[in-house]
Amino acid sequence: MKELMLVDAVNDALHVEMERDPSVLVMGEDVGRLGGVFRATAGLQDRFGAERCIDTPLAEAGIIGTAVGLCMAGWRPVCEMQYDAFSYPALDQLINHVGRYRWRTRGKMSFPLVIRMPYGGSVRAPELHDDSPETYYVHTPGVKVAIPSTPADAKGLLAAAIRDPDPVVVLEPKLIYRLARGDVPEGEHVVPLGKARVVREGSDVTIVAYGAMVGVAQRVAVSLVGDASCEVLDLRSLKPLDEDSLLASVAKTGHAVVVQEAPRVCGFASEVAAILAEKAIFDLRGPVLRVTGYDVPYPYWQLEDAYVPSEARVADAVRRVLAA
Amino acid sequence: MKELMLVDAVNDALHVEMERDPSVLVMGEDVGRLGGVFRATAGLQDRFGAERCIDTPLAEAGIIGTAVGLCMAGWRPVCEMQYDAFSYPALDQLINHVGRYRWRTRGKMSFPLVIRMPYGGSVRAPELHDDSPETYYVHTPGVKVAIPSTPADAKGLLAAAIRDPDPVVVLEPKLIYRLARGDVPEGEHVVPLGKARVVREGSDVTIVAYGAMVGVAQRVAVSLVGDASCEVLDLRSLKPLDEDSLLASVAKTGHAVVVQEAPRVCGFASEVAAILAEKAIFDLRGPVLRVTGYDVPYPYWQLEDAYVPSEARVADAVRRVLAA
Amino acid sequence: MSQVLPAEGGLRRIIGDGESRPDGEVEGLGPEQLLALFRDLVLLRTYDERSVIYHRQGRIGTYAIFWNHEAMQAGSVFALEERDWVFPSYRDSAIGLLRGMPASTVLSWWRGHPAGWWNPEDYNVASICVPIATQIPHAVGFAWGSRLKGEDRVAIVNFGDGATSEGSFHEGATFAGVMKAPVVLFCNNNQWAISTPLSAQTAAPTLADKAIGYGMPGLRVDGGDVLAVYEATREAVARARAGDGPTFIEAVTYRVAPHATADDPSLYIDEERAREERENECVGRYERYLRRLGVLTEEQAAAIRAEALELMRVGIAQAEAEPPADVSLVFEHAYANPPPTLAIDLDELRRILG
Amino acid sequence: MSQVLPAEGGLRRIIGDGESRPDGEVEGLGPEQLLALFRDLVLLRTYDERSVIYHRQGRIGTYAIFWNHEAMQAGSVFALEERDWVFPSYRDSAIGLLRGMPASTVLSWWRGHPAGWWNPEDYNVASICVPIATQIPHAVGFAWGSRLKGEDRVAIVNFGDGATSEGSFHEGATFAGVMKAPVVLFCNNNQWAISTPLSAQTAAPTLADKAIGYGMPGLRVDGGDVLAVYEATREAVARARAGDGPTFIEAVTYRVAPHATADDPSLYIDEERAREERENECVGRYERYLRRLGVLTEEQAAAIRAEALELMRVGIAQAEAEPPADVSLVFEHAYANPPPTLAIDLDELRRILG
Ligand SMILES: Cc1ncc(C[n+]2csc(CCOP(=O)(O)OP(=O)(O)O)c2C)c(N)n1
Ligand SMILES: Cc1ncc(C[n+]2csc(CCOP(=O)(O)OP(=O)(O)O)c2C)c(N)n1
Ligand SMILES: [Mg+2]
Ligand SMILES: [Mg+2]
Repeated sequence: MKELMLVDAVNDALHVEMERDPSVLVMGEDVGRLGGVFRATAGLQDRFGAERCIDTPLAEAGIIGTAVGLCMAGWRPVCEMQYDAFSYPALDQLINHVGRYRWRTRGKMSFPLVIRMPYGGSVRAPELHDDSPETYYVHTPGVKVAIPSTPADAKGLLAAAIRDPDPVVVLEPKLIYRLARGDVPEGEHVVPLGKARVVREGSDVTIVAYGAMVGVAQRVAVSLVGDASCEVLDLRSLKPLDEDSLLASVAKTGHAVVVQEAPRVCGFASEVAAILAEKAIFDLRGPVLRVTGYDVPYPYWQLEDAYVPSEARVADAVRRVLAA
Repeated sequence: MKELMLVDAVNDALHVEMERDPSVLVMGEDVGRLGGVFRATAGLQDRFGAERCIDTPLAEAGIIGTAVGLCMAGWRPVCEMQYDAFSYPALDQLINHVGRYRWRTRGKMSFPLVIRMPYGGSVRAPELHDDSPETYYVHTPGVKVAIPSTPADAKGLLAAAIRDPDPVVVLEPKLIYRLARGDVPEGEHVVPLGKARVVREGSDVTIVAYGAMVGVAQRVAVSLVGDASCEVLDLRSLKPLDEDSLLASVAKTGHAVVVQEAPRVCGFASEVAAILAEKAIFDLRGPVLRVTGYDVPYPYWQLEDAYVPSEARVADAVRRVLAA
Repeated sequence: MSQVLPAEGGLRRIIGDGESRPDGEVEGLGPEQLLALFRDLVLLRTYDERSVIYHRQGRIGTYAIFWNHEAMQAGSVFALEERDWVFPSYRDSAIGLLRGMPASTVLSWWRGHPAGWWNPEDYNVASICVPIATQIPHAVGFAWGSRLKGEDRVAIVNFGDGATSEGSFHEGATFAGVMKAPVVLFCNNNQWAISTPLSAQTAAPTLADKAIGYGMPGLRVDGGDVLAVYEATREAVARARAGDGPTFIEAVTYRVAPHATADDPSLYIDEERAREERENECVGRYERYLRRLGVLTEEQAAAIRAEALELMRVGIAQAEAEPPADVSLVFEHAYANPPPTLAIDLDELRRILG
Repeated sequence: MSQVLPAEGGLRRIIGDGESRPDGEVEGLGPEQLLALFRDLVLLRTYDERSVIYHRQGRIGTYAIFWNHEAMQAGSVFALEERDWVFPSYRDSAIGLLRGMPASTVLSWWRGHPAGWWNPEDYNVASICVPIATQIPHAVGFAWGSRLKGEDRVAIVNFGDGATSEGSFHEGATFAGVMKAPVVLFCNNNQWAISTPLSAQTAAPTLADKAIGYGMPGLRVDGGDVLAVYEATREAVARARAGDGPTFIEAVTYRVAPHATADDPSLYIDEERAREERENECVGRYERYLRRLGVLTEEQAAAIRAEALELMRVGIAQAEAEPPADVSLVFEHAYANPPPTLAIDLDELRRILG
């Protein structure tokens, strides 16, 4: 165990997995000499050479498109998208090929690529450095999605993604790249995809969250001690999703509040609510409330705190579901 | 009134709106000389000239990207994407610019462009001619989404989209381009966005659908007469969404089944279910069931009937919600 | 900075017109190979013509016709080693036949039957790519990745003139140049993208002129001249193998058939120009060349055609004999480790289908 | 098929080095204009240098430095008419100052305050574009659309060397060529995309060599020579106005400042090369030229600098005096006719914020 910041845990995972498997390579804009704009890939080019840690041209569709071909040549590419909103040029390759190619070969060829990127807001950045694009990824068949909220999970989920035979998108909450510190197992450390984590036990309401919103949920749970006993569930992986933990928690509490940074319509919070409306309808003793970003463009940063779900908004939702 | 096929109603709307407003132009791949691969734009180039009905290069991001600039020059471009799955290269322009540019100008400039495309499956076509991409569009802030299920609505919703000052994506169910026939008002005909249509009254369960799934829902409703009284609601527009009609119907029936062709996770059916779990929780007397495409690539066409929601699957869901 | 030849102006030709323009020869191609190439052409031509008939008979679905594109497909693949990979566009759906793929497989693809989905590693032929130009980065990544692994494999990717307008072409070509990928970008310039003429596609003087923007040589060849296509591709493949990077080949032809069985070219095509081209179509052109050379007899030609026809008869019979696909295939193969929901969905579907 | 000049090899230069290479002159530029151009350069330079300080003082957020890019920005805009439009990249955030935009507006943008979001029609300057190369199709569509409306408006779009690798560049340039759009594609080739050198970006001999692939002329100019930039742009603008279509301009310079305030170039940049460039930076180079020409005196230069500094003092003061943004702005302006849910969300938010 050593204490690491979340971004360093990502870097640690890349070192360990590249060491372990010579077919793993890292590619993206500025990942090599610079080590990435967030230093997530620092040291990899020195350690593994410029052929396994590649500074690519500035072309996201080219990065993911060539990564598909690299898979066919036997590589396991880990592609960095420099920021959330800059991953959109690659959506075409992701939807039409990354998620479909294995199926096209009737399972004969694997496409074990990983797309990792910093995502989410509250970092006082210029426009389009704040998106939460998980819906675009999780809605796409053939693609898995993991989102860590702690350094240990950042390492373990990324390792699982790299070892997974299917394409996995890993969204790293950039707000807590350096704010989240925690003990991280040294050497190999894998956190299986599809297992949620009960962050805090509670009996009145389940607050479902992922990424940077887990911290918000935790702080709300603490702030409401006495008024309400909140269970906080960190999904960790959106696809595969740990429905059992979700349903078990709501069966116990009878109430749910789901938190996400992304816009509301067709966000993952809607998926969680829909699952509850289908499979927990008779456990629910009140409405399922979603606390999300709004269905408007992510604002200039002087207003971003009013856009991103705040402790006040989450606490208000908890009170409302319990009052209903 | 004249009886038209759905695709001809689209063509009619384009003629009427281009006639009415000289700033409307049509652009896309093969929309000019050929009149579109489905003939939706037939006759426009002869009538309005090659400068207002433009055969573009084969470049979807270029089509939507230049359309943004055309708006800034005072045009109202109606862009055709030749097929659903071929619209993905333009998602980057759609998410980062089409949905955000008005906001960027603090409301001073409008981007009244329309993106229309044939969508949906069951047409016995090769791979990637069958997608239902509504989630990618409806999740995107600043963009509206309409989906007709009848010739009259195909004309009226497209006219509304063209006149709307905001960007609107119109998804046209290609399966019923020529199967759906119906009376269509001649001349100007506008169906406001955000008004759902009660296709059929019922008292036991509300079947929520849009596009080609409305027909499936109707046939199920008929087939269940005696066993269950089904209300069929055609959403017509996903954003803005007519929540009032949705909630009123479920308040009456107490049960809901939501049907969509798209994959389930984060599909629009999940959004509908989430709205019900939030705002109709105490009206619901059973689970909200989603009957959707599966979370796998849309299959080769010999298996597509097993993938697309069938009357059997919808009827089964209706029976299950009522039995619960 | 890689050495760049300026793109060629005129078209490379080997086959003469039997009159003023004399026949040339390709160094190193003996009679067997010349005949083998003819066999390839006839095979593709027969596949294509039969497919159009099968479509009319309702035995296959919509079909993208490649009549008069055979010289580009056969000539380019003939310049490859078995270990080299081909990344076809949907227009090149039957290119796998040149690698021993059964006709039934390709026919099954057009019949929308799972038997049409092959394992690329069985033939070194990637899946048919439907979204225009998107297979180009795949070929580039594959070639680059093979080189990184120290494997001597070249990739060729086939696409059309319209494809050169897509960002995917640009990004793929950009990576190819930077990574010095051993890849051949083979463009069939049939001058139409469905109904869109080349003049509405680009203002470039020639498509080969795009090559210099990626730091690679651009060759121009008569796409109806199978020997010229072969020779140009051989040159590009040699360059790739030598580690000198990618080459862009523009093969110029004219689309004389409908874009696909659903298309009506009378709405846009230049019938006059099409008629000319038809009279000079690539298979007949090569056959006359072989006759002039005295390498091919009536009988041989007839036998080769009969052989190809037989192969198609067997192919369609096998395709039609395929058992219906089981619904489990809706769910299989999407993931190596599927999310648990898929199995539940399959069970439910089976229950409903009874 | 448009007439295409092959891209130029050498770099166009007007300003000499005060030693061996003699000074040139730009026809039609009198003393006032030469001084006006100097004023523009100083204005941008002052904006940039003050911004770096404001950032250190925590008065603005992350900031993309454009030190030594001023000649490309000022020289190109100087060749436009007021009615012509500019489509800036984030690197050109202050280019609006050349159109009378208050410094407080641009400073507010970097402060993340709504006052930084202007109406493009007020200055004929489009919004700052953050996603690389995506503004290129906008400029092309605008130019094409203006021509369709019979309006005499040219558009210029500024982007970097890295941007030329994006599909958006390719598709925008392709449309520009086909539509003969009156647009100037102005590429600042500072040889770096953050830490990625041009050699890792493309294998093309020069970026100007990409132009022929779009059927447009490609010009190459010394990006540190404001007069050469002006003259080349004037030529391109004239071509556009005459209806002869787009031009690609590659302005070659070297990025001597960090990519942005958050960047640490010591990890990748060639300090030696950077030092050279710094000594020959574009504002000083032009000032020395004007001195040699006897058009600019010490006093004038000092006055112009003082003026610019004052403008920045006022600008930052105004920006800092902006009242905090009201939360209603989270919802306003996203739609002309917003979905009803937005108003409900705003009410709820107000209730919670109390
Ligand atoms: C990304 C994408 N957009 C549109 C289409 C629809 N489409 C199929 S073929 C075709 C024309 C292709 O023309 P070209 O590249 O010249 O190839 P050719 O058909 O002439 O062989 C188009 C637009 C597609 N398949 N993919
Ligand atoms: C689509 C996209 N991808 C990545 C980024 C992140 N990014 C910001 S600036 C930059 C480098 C741009 O280089 P260049 O085009 O040469 O312009 P310069 O910064 O040198 O002016 C990158 C990769 C972005 N803004 N947009
Ligand atoms: Mg073509
Ligand atoms: Mg640069």
